Amino acid sequence: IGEIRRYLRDNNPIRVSRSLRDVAYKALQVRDVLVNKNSREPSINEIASEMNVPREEIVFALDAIQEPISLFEPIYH
Amino acid sequence: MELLNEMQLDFLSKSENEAFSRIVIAAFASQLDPTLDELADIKTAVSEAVTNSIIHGYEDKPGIIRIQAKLYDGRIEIVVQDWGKGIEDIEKARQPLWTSKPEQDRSGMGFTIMENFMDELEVESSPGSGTLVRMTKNIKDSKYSR
Amino acid sequence: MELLNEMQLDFLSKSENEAFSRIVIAAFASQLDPTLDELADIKTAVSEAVTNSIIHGYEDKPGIIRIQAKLYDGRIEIVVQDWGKGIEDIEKARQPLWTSKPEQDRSGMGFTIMENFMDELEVESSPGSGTLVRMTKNIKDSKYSR
Ligand SMILES: Nc1ncnc2c1ncn2[C@@H]1O[C@H](COP(=O)(O)OP(=O)(O)O)[C@@H](O)[C@H]1O
Ligand SMILES: Nc1ncnc2c1ncn2[C@@H]1O[C@H](COP(=O)(O)OP(=O)(O)O)[C@@H](O)[C@H]1O
Ligand SMILES: [Mg+2]
Ligand SMILES: [Mg+2]
Repeated sequence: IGEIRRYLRDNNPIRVSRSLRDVAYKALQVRDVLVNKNSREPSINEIASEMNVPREEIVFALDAIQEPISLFEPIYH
Repeated sequence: MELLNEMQLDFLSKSENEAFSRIVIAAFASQLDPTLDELADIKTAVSEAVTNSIIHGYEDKPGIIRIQAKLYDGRIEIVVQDWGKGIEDIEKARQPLWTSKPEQDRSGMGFTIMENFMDELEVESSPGSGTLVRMTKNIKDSKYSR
Repeated sequence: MELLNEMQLDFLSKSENEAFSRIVIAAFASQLDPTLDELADIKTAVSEAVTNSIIHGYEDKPGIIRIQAKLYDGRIEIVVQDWGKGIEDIEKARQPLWTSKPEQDRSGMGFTIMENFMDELEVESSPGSGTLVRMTKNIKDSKYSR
């Protein structure tokens, strides 16, 4: 049974959610690199061109790892 | 001010469409080349408005929610509209911590969040005919592109 | 078959909206939990239809493009519509390699791609009133969620 499970898993085509998370974490890494390099927040186009991924894809991906926002954060924003 | 681009999205008042509408507005706003922080602000504000339409406007019953967005140089204008219940007293509704559904653990901070995350907020509403929320955000160093 | 969700998006026939419309349809289709390959097929097919509306329907002049999408259990139905020039001979237009703009380096493969990447394709069009493309794709092991 273990073998069958592994077989099924290995043949399980990649679901969107996993690939989105990969892109999103990469984007956040690239953002950190660019912040350190330029000492300012990069724009979405700067991140996109660094990653060679359309900016809309990055936007889509980032939503997949969006953390629940604290409802009281904005007061101190 | 020159209108650079515009779009309109209609979708059903289902909770799974909250994430969908957030992605749509972020993808559209990204044409102004914002930072990730600016994008997150826009998504959060739109999320709050859409959640309000689902929970308060239609009270979890089926209905249509419309998002319109317009891009200008350095500025995005977003309208979120429903044809649901409407708001009796808009001024009271906009106050921090005020909610009509305390029993549902609502925080009453939705309008306050929209106001703080965006640069302008207008609310038009009347009981029985629905609610329209218009929000504007300035995008620093914006470059409309592609 | 039970309708699980639906949406409608109107946008301008600008080339920068092609990437936008691709993400909108991807975000909506992802509610059916497709594989990456299935999602890529859908995005490519919608891209071809939207490009056709921009280039052939409106010939790069301003116009409105509408995308409607409906989710069913294991199936997505997508309509891409314009109110542009329309198509004289639909059968000829659908043939592989046929293009009315060979001078513009069009490949004539748009409809062939839509047909191959999706499970069903219908084209309604008449000169002067516009074009409507209806596409359906089955999603294996689909789980409507979120
Ligand atoms: N779209 C809407 N339709 C009807 N009532 C609304 C709508 N949006 C907001 N309201 C009213 O305004 C109040 C305050 O909204 P908000 O600040 O988002 O707080 P909360 O959603 O936590 O109650 C709500 O409790 C509700 O009574
Ligand atoms: N939305 C549309 N409006 C008008 N004509 C269209 C439209 N879509 C397709 N056509 C016609 O059908 C032809 C074939 O389309 P397609 O297979 O996508 O090839 P291509 O776009 O490379 O020409 C086009 O050359 C055009 O004449
Ligand atoms: Mg609220
Ligand atoms: Mg084509």
